[in-house]
Order: sequence, then C-alpha cells, then structure tokens
Amino acid sequence: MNGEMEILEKVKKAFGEKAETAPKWERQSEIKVPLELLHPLLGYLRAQGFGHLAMISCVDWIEEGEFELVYHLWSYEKRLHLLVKTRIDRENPTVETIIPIFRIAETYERELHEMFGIDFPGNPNLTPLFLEDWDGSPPMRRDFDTRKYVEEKYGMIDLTKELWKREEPVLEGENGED
Amino acid sequence: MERIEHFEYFIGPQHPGVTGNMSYHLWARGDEIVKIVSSVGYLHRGFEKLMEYRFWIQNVPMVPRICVPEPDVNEILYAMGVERLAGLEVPERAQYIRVLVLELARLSAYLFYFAGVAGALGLYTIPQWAIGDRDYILDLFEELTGGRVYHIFITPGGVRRDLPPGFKEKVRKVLKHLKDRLSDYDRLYFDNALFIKRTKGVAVMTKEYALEMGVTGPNLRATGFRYDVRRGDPYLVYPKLEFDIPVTGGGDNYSRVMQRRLEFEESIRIIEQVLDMMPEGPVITKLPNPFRWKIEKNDVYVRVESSKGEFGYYVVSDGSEKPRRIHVRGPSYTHGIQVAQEMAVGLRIADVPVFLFSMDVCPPDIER
Amino acid sequence: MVILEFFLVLIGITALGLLYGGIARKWSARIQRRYGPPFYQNFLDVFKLLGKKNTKSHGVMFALGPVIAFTGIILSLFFLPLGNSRPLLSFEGDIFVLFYLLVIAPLGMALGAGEAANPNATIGIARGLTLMLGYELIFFLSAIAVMVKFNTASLWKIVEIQGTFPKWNLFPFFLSAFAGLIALQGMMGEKPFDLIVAPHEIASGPMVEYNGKYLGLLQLYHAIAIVVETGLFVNVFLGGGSILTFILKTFFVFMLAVTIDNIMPRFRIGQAVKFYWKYPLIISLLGILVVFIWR
Amino acid sequence: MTFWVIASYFLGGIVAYVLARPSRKIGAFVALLFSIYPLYALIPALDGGFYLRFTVIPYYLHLSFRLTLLGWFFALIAATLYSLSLFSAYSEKRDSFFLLSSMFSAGGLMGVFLAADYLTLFIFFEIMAFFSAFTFIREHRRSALKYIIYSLVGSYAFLAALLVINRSTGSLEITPLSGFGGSVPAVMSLFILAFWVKSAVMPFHPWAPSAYADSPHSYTPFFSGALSKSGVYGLVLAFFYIFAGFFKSHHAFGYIFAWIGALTALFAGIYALLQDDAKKLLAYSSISQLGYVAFGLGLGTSLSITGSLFVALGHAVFESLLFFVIAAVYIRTGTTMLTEMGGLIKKMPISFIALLFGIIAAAGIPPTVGFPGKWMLYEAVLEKGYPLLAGAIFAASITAFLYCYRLIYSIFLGPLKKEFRDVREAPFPALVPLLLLLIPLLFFGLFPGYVVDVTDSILREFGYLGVPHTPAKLLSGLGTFNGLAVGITMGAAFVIAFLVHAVFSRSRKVSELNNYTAGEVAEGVSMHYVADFYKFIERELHGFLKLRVEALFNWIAEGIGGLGEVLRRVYAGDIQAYLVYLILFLGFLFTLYRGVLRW
Amino acid sequence: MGLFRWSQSRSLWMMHFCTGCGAVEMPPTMTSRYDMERFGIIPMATPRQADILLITGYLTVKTLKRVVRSYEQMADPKYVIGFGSCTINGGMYWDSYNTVKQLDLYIPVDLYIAGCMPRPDSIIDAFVKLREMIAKGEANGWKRYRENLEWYRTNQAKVFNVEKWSAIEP
Repeated sequence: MNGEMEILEKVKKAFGEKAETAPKWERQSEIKVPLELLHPLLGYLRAQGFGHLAMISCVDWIEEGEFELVYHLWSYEKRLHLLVKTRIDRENPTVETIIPIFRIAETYERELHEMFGIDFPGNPNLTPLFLEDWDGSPPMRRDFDTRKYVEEKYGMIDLTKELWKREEPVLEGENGED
Repeated sequence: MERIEHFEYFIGPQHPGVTGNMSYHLWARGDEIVKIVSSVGYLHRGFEKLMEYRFWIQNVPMVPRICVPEPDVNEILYAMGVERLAGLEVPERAQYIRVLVLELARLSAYLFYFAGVAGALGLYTIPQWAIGDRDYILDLFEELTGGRVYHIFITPGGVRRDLPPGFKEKVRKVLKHLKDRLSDYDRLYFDNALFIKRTKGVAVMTKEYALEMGVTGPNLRATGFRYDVRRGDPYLVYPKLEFDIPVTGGGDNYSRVMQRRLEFEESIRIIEQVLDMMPEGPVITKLPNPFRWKIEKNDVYVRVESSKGEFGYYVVSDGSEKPRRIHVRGPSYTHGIQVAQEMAVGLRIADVPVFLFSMDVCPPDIER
Repeated sequence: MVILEFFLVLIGITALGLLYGGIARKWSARIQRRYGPPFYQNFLDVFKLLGKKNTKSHGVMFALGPVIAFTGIILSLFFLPLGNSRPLLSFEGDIFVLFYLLVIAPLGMALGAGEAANPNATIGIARGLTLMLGYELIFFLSAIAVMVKFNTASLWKIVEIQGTFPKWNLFPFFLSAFAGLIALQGMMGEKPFDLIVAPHEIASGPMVEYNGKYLGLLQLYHAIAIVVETGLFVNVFLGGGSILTFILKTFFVFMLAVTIDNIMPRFRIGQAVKFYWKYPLIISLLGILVVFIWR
Repeated sequence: MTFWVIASYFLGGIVAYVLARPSRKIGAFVALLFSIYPLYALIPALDGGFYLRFTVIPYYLHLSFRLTLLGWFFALIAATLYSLSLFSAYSEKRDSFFLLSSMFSAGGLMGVFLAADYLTLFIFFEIMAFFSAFTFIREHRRSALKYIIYSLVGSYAFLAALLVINRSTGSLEITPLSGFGGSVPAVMSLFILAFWVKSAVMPFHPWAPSAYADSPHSYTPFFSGALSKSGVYGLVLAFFYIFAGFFKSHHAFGYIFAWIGALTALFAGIYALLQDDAKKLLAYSSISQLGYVAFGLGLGTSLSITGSLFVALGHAVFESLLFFVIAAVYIRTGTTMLTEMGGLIKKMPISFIALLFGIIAAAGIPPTVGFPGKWMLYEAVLEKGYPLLAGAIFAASITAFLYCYRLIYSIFLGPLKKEFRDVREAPFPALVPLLLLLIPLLFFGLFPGYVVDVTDSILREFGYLGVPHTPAKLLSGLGTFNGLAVGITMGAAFVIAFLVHAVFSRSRKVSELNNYTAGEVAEGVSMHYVADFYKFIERELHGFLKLRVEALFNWIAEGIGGLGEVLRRVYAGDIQAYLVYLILFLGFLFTLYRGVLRW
Repeated sequence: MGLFRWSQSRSLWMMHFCTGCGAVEMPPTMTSRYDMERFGIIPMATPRQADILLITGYLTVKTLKRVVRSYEQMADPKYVIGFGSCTINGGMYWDSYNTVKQLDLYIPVDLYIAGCMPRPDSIIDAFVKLREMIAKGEANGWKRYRENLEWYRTNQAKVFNVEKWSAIEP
C-alpha cells in the first residue's frame, strides 16, 4: 500500500486541491480531476512510470447530464492501477485528443466517438470503427433505446404470422421428423 | 498516363488467412506490403448495451459469448467484478476450481493457436493433431460444466457445481497425454527447419514499441519484457501457486510461437499443483433474490491474464439492479488494429497471415 | 485403331490420376489421425463440378485457359511410354519436346487466370513461373546426365536400355535421381513447394475465379499431370517392366511425394527458388560429374 | 536487275523524302512501293545468281556485288521485314526525314548482304549503321549516339582487319584465307568484333536495349529483326568461309564462343524479366535469342549451324511480330510502359491473338517456328556431349516463359484501365504485318524441312554436309523431329479438350467487378498486379545483378572523357603553344627516324 | 441426371467463412475427431468453388452485406445452413441493434441446426440430412432465391439503409 500513498501525495502536491485522490481497491486508486487539468495530469503520470493505457471508458450519467471519462493507467514497476476520471458535458462533448501522450489512444477515442458521439479534435482517424452506414444516434448513449430501434428496423419476430407463402412446409411436416 | 504503382487485395472477412471475422485491406507492390488498413465490426453485437438492459445474474450466460476461443476468461472477470462491487466472499475451493477451469481453457486456446499458425504456414498435419488433442480438454469441460465451449460455470459467488467423482484422475490422464504429445509436436513442428526458416526474424517487435502500443500477454513476453498479470496484479489463488514466467525475447513470429509453447508447459504444472492443493468445502455462496439484488454505486477495473493478453472489465454499478456500464477491454483491441497496421508494412504477402495468426488476433474481443 | 487405343489410354490415365488423388487423401488423413474420404472421392468431385450450372466466366481467354491446359497434358500423354508399351508418338529427342509440352498446360492455365483480373491469381502464376525457373532446370540437368551417358534423347530408348529391376538408372545415377526427386516435388506442387495454390496467403491462387465446369477441367488436368510427371521420372530413372509395374512405381513415387507433403510447411517463394539453386543444383551437377568420370 | 535491288531503296528514299513533305501518307505509300520491288526481284534471283562490278570513282572506288545463297537468305528476311515495317509506319504517319533514313538504312543492309568485296561490305556497313541511327537521333540523342559509338568501334576494328588482309592477299575479294600469316587469331577477332557488336551478343550489347527501346516503334521490328542479322551474316562468313581453316582446327575458340552465346541467352533472359518497359523487355529477349544463334555458331557442327540459322529466321519472325504488336498498342494507347497498361484483350482482340502466338513462338513451344531451331541446338549439344551447355541453354529458355507471360499479362490481361475505356482495335495498316507474320510462324513450325533445304545448300557451299530431312521431318544424327505430327496431335488434343468443355452447361460472362475480393466491393480497387512483377527473383539475384558490363564501358567512357579533358587543355588556342608543340613533334620524329633505322 | 445429383450430394465443398461464434466448432468438425471429410466436405477458400455456405450463429449487418455478396458469387446449386437460434429469431441477441433477426428474409436457408453453438456431431447430422435433401432434390433454396430475387433485394436494402441495393454490379 505504501507505493500507492506516495504517488497520491505526489499528485496532490503537484495539482493541488482540484485533484481529489482516493485509494479504491487493492493496487487500484482513483483520481478525479476537472477537464482542463486532464492532459497535464496524464503527461505527469506518464512520466512517473504509468506507461500502459489499458483503455478509456465512458460512463453516461444521464441524470446529471454528464459523461464520465475514465482513463485506465497501469504502471508495470509500481504495480498500481489508476482510474483518472473527469466529467464532460453531455450535450456537445469534446475532449482534446491524447495521442501525443499515448499513441494507442487513437483506437480508443475512435470507439468513443462512434459509440457516444464524443468529438476528439486532433485525432486524425475518427472514421467509423464497428458500425457501417449507421443511421441512428450513437448507440451506447442511455437515451438510445435499442429495443425500439430493433422493432422499427428488423420488426419484432412474430413467428405465428406467415411471412410469405412458401411452396413446401419448412420445419414441421414429413421431413422435419427426427 | 497514370502509372500503376501498387495493387490492392483483401484478406477479408471471407478468407482462410484471417483469424476470425475481420478484414484487412492491403496495398502491395510486387510481393511487399506497402500499406494495410484493418476494418473490424463484423461481430459487433453491442454486448455492453445489452448488458445494461439485463439484471446482474442475467448477464452471466451472456458474458462468455464475447470471446469464442477462451470464454472462461469473461466469466471469471464478470464474476470477480460483481463480487468486488457486491462484497461477496468466494469460498477457497471455488477459487481453486476457478483456476483449474481457467488454466484448462488456456491450454485449449494455446492448442487452437498452434493449429492456426501451422495452418497459415501450410503444415496441415499440426491443426489436425492440435485440435484433436484440444477435444480431450473439451470433453473434460463437458463433463464438468455440461457445455463444450460455453461453460457458464463460473458465476458471481463461486462455481455452479463441485467436481464430479473421478474428475481429478481424468484431468491427470489428459495432462499426461498432452505432455507426451509435446515431444511429437516438437519434432514435427517447433524444431522443423522450414518452420524456423519461415518465422525467424519476421515481423520483429521491440520491447519499447510493444510497451508503447499497449501490447500485452504472450506477445509482450515474446519481446523480452517479463510481466504476467497472474504475478503483477494477482487474483484468485495464483500467489499461492509457484510457477515461473518464461520469456523468449526475440519479438519475431518464431519467439511468439515458442513463447506459447513454454507457457503450455507452465499451465500443465499449475493444473497439477491445483489438483493436489485443492481443499474441501462449499463451492458457492448464496446469492440474494436476483430481481431485487441491488449493488450500491461503485466502479472497479478487474484484469486477468488470458491466452491472448490482458483482458479487463470496467464494471460500474449505480445502485440499481442492472449494471450502469460494463466496458470490456479485449487484448486484441490493440494487437488487431493499430499494431497490425504498423507492423505488417514491409512484410511479404506470404507472411501477413502468419503474422496475424502469431499475434493471435481474436476479432470478437475487439468489437464485442 | 490408334485413335481407339489413345482414348483408352486417356481414360485409363485420368481414372488412374483420380484414383491416386483419392488414395493420397486417404493416406494423408491416416497421417493426420483420421479416416478421410472414400478413395473414389475425386471422381465424385469432378462429376459434381461438371454438373454445376451457370458457371461464371470472365471472357474467351478465361474459358479457353482450362481447355489449353487440358490440351497440353493430353499432348504429353502421346509421348509418355507406359511401362514397356511404346508411346504413340516416339521419336528421337522427344524428351526435349516433352519438356516444352509440359509447359503448355501451366501457360494455358496462367493465361486463363490472368483474364480473371484478380491479384491473387496473378501472384499465384508469378510464383508458379518463378518456381519453374527452379525445378525445370534441376530436372533437365538430372535427365541430361542420363541422356549424355546413353547418348540418346529418346525417352523410349532410355526405357529400353534400362530393362528390368537390377539395371534401373536409379543406382548408377543415384545423385541425379535424388535431385530429380526434389525437382518432382516442386513440379507437382506438393508442399514445401505448394506456393501456387497457397489458400491462406492468396486464396487458392490461379483457381480463385474458376468455378463449375472449368474447375472440373482443371481437376482432370491435375489428375493426368500427376501420372505424367511421376511417369516421366519413372521412365528416366526406374524404367522397364510391364504396365502394372509402371503403375506401382508411379504410385510409390507419388505416395513418397504426398508423405513429404504432409510433414512440411510452405517455403516463401524467394526461399524456394534459392533452395533450388543451392543444394539440388549442386547434387545434379555432381551427378553429371559422375557421368563424365565414369564414362 | 540486281542493281535495282539496292538502288531502289536509295532512290525510293529520296522520292519519299520529297513527296512526304506535302503529305506524309503519300510519302509512306510511295516508300512502301519502292520497298516491294526488291522483294519481288530477289525471290527468282536464286537460280540466276549475278556478279556485278560497278565503278563509282575510276581507278579508286569499285563496288562489286555477288549473290551468295547466305546473302540471299538474309536479304529476303530483311526485305520482307522492311516492307512490313513500312506498313506499320504508314499508320504511324512518320515524317519525311524518318522515311529517308530508314530507306537508306535498308539499302545499306541489302548492300551488306550482297557485297562481293570487303570494301563494299565496309561502305554499306557504315551506311546502314549511320542511317539507322538517324531514324531516332532527333528524339533520343543519347541512345543514338551510344549506338553510333559502339558500331564505330566495331567498324574501325573491321577496317583494320580489312587493311591487314588486303596487305597480305593483295585483293579485296571475300575469299577463304588459307595458310595466312602467323597472326590469324588477332585478325579474326578484329574482323569479328564489328559483327559481334552488331549482333548485340553479350559483352558488347549495352547499346541494344536503349537503341531498340528508343527507336521509332514501327522501325524497331526491322531494327532488331533484320539489322542484327547483318551481325550474324558477318559471323557466319568469318567462321565458316573466311577463317574456316583456323576455326575448324581450333575447337577451343568455338567452345568459348558457344559459352558466350549460352550465357548471353541466360543473362539477357534474366534482365528481360525485370524490365518495366515493354520495348526494353523485348530488346533483352531479342539479345537472348541472338545468344542462341551465337551458341549454335560456336558449336560448329552442321546440325548446330542449321539450328542457329533456323533460330535466326525464327527470331526475325516472332521478335518482329512482338514489336509490331507493341507498335499497334502504342498507336492506340500512347505508351509502351507495362505498368501503364492492362486489360486490352477486351478492346484489341486481334493484337492479343498475334501477341499470344508471338510469345508461344518466343517460348519455343512445338508447333511454332521457335521450336525446331532449339530442338536442333539441343540435339547438336547432345551429340557433342556438353551437358552444362545444354543446362544453360534450357535455363535461358525457361526465362523466356517468364518474361513472355509478364508481357502478355501486363498489356492484355488483368482489369481494363479507365483510360482505355474507349480504345478501338489498331488501324488496319498496323494489323497487316501481324497477320502476315503469323503465316510463316506456323508454317515453318509445322514444315521445318523447307527452311532446312535452303540452309543445307548454304552449308554445302561452306563444305559441311547438310541435315538429312523431308519437308515435315528433321532427321538429326540421333533421330527425327516430326513437326507436322506434333501439330496434328496438338490439334486433335485441342478438339478433345474443347469437346469436354462444350458438352457441359453454358457459362455466362460476368462483369469485371464480379470478382473474389473476400466479400468486399471491387469498385475503385486497383487489382492489376503489374509493378515489380518478379520482385522476389530480383531480391534473390540482387548481388549478381549489380555487376553489369555497362559499368565497365561507362568506366572506359569516363577514362576517355578524362583524356579529352587533358587534350582540351593542350589545344588552348594560342598560336605560340602550337608552334612549341610543332617543334617538339618534329624533334621527336627526327630522333625516331635516326634511332630506329640504325637498329 | 441422377449421377450428377448423387455426386452433388456426396461431394459438398464448404466455403471458409466464419460469420459468427459457431465457427469455433468448425475446426473440431473438420479435424481428426469428427472429420467431416469422410462425407466429402472440405473447406474451400473462395465462394466460386463452394457449394455450402454455413451461417454459424448471429449475423451482423456488416457481415450480412459480405455474406450476400459471397452467396451470389457461388455457382448454383448452392445450399445454406443456419446454425443455432440466432439465425431463426435473433436468439440471445434479439434486442441487439446490429444483428439481423431472421436470416431467411435475406438469403434462402435450406437447413437449421439447433443449439447455441451446435456441437460437431449435430453439425455432421445436419450434413447427412442435407445429403438426403439434395438426393431427394428438396434442397432448392437457390431456386427460391433466383425466383423472387426482388423480394430478397428489398429486404436487404431495408437493412442496409439504402433504397436500392445490388450485391455486385453497383
């Protein structure tokens, strides 16, 4: 545990009151920080040895009207995982890209851009990653109701209704016996 | 008159050279790759969205469907995540059974991996042998959990049922068979002069590049960086077991394959220890009524060493009976897209599938 | 009468080739610890392919490709002595004619596959032609050693000179025979020289756009090609004896190639050509040296 | 009559030059007429034979011509090729200067073949060399100059040999030299050098690729098909007529020359693989074919000489056919670079068929003219018992398969380029040479005997016994090759295969986009594998390819350039310096005169 | 024509296209333990040479586009086998925004196999069943596809959010 405390003290000293740090689980602690302090903090932590950016998650707190971006950092030497959290507005979420610090973030940001509609100015390749010619709103946002979308696009499957007349019976009947 | 500088071809969704359902669009000149763009999303079912619509316990059968060659990794991650958030205690014996299931899954994934690389190289005898031997492990799973591939065996709070009688002897028999088969694999595959000539020095990855690009697991150890989640961020009973972390250190296709070959033996050693040290006792703690089981607002990131690399779940609960957000980090997330796009440039056409198979890119855990 | 005899030979060799293919699949299945298809599976495959409907073609040359390939291999049947039966068209210097005829078939398939305008097909053909730079030279050098020794370029005469078992060319020209065997492995496209049709790299190479009846023709061509190529090797190095022994010998040589095929991964094309120019070339040159010293 | 055979070219050249000024079409047409007359005159001339002594400047300059069988053989090839190339030039609408220089070069070539004495031979050799360079000196100065320099070096060596022979035998007649003074090898190598350079055999070949590639597309078939034959003509004369005695007695010389020919064929073939420009590829392929000819001459048995003459004829037929196809394609597409073409089979089917037969002949596959020559060479080398030579020649013919396929694939097969959407078939005049050349290509393949009749009579003139043959069969010392039988069997096999093909269900033509792209859309995807076609061979042979003989000549060129630099400084242009040099020179002469006479 | 139909049923070539999660059970079926080659079924690299298209489990919209393209590149007669309930009514992903719910609307399916990832032996049982259907001449999904092509095209266009969609010729 001592390694953890020492890091949190350093961050506290470096970034003052705005960064609330709290140890969370064994070998895992949390740093909440406002958006403008995000990049300097990430740069600082990278220098401290947190070289592995596991991923960038985004939690949609629709009640508070905010997205919570969580940067997962892991340090191989200190064996410590940091959840760097920051809150961004939900209506037009834009966060400066962190590719200069972590080159691997390009794919993570691409996914967040597609799934939550967060804009990352500076990311060269914000092309769609998973969905092809997608017409709906970004799917992972809480306000996107997937069941309504499925109902309207694919039509809920009602097997009792005969979709179109088939020459020979499909499942039941003589060749469906075994 | 526009001069044709290069030609384009696809190792697309419908191609034996890709490790699942992914597509690579390649520009090549002569037989050297000039540019490669990977496109994913062929298996995206939007797991994370579906999980937000289901109760905590309803997600248990959903979770193994994420990564097909090694489903148990997802089960243990979801279980550990929920147990940490809900503060459940897992009995000792259940933890040992979990490690047993995980290591058996790793063995079957590695055999699948050997079959893939050998198939890409054209040595069609090894896929037949490897997948044939993998079936012995699937039979063990079938007997233990009832399902060959999707076991839905590790649930939050422990394990669904205890080991059936005589199961331990069966596992030991299968392990002995696998150990004998290793010598055949060595003679035909790992020491095959042509295999070495085809894979040595191809697609070399340095340690710094791997660390910077978030490469994890056997591919990282193959570049010479000795790190394993089971030692670095230990979970379950791994601290009690003694096994070492082999490192091959070449960074090329050959050392990636040999890395898995050495870890294959390590996993066998772990299983033998688990079978001996397994205490008696209950295997599951009682779970509250699923419809009213609320977990208070909290979040945790759990990670596990899967056969392809570091697999992680970021589980967020908001006090309701459904998870607020579960974000899955598959190991091939970095291997399959950015690393492949940068490492494959300059390779020969014949080596691109071998490189993809040696990186063990598993498309479903990129796009979930 | 000659026409009837030729048709008999043609059908017989095609059936033999398909039979070899079926047994080879069963044999490699056994090596891979499984049962494998019935031995007549190749016949079924060819019938199914010929029965396919609305086969798609990319143009006249695409359609003519397999036809030229089939022509080339039928042509080489004219010159191949089967055991001790004299071939229909045997004359002096027909080994050189045979070498050039064996090239018509791949050239025809290459032209057809070229019209398919698919990069996979063309890479396969470029690899096939480059490989030819390797194995054709070695096979020629190993055959020339025999030709220079007996001072004849007629396949039929070489078969006659050898006679029955103890006088095979295999023993006096062991080095050339060994180099010829390695060249044969490449000529038949068995692994480790299976680069032309590497499914994982170039999605079955030149055959990528062929379907239905064209693929049936190519399968027939491949079946006859097995017998012709192994037959060429058998006549030069293991000649003599009745048709039955000829069939057994070609079967044994083909099985040897299939066994090697099962235990070797593929070369890269650069490595394959360099391999051919290193060891087999030296072996065949030594074979020629032996002929000079021994004469 | 025979005077007009040569004169009609020169006269035609002038008339065409005058007429081409107003309109190029008429000029080209007239040139064509003038070029047909010698063809018409040459064919019956065989039996008559003629000797003509023609004085240009009394007492000093007498030109004499004589029709020998060998000369007639090559003259006939050159005349036909030249008239065909004028057909192609007609549709290329060439300007007047080109017509003049090409007619004069043809005239020069005729003169070389029909020359009776060394002086005429030398003069017409020079005319041919210069005027053939003039055809493309304006567009590509550098390659033209390179060509002129190489042929000049050759001709001066030839002149030196000429003078030595004249001094020892007193007459300029081309007669076999018997019992010649001690220095036969020196004179012979000087004599051969000119023709060696001309026939572009290996060490002296660097001018050929750039010259063939840059010369006008309609002229190149004549350039490579016929002009290189003058080199072969000279070599045959030297080996088997003038220095026959020496050549017969010294086998080593022939063996070395055979090796040079074989290695030329192999290395030119390998270079041909790696070229991106169709013309350069064909240039190296024609050097490789001439390597075969040199190999045949080197061996020296009657079978090998017939073989090499046959290959020379075959080369003239299919190499010019390939160049004509490239010319036809150039008219329509405006490029000869392989990496800029693709899919033309859909738009230019006739050129495709012509190229297809051309590459089948170039690869030497039986029913075509390419095979009998090669067959005879193989038989000859087997008779002499040189297996390694046979291996080298066979390796060279394998490279032929590779570059032939690259040629036909890059131009005609593969996806159709967007620019060529509206390309039509080549104009009729450009197609005439293609169709006409197909006839000899197949006829001589099936009935090689007719060619061997002529070559036998040539050999008897040189004191060799010919190759026993019948119209369809060739009988070598070891056995027979029956061209007709192979042709018939191939036809029968094709019918059988076509029947198997036709019996089953009809196939449907499909658009180019309906292609296997692993499920993706093929729209807008460039699927033409043409750049760096044989990169894997290039990578393996990289070390070997670096040592090019051109580097040696460039080094020599720099050396001469340096020397010129020094001389420039000497002739600084002020009078006093000249006086000083003059005095020094006279002093040097004086001491030489005094000193030398004493000893 | 009996010979052709008999040989068509005995030698089926399977297209190597793992579209869904069921594809992990294909290697065991192909290799030494279950060995589908006994029935003459071998995986082929390109649709041109294939007869069977296996839709192994769920099918996302992006894969469906490739599947239809590959399906139309196959030569007739061709057969489609759907694995598991995902191809019948969307199965476990019934409410997923990216997977197709009923496969039969987009390409004709001849045979379904039960099981959320069917076991290798049930796959082989399906192949045997398909053999009988072909021998009896019942497996004519491809005829259905050719006859009401328009109906299939409109369904496909609806899913791909375009008004008019053709697989290969744009």
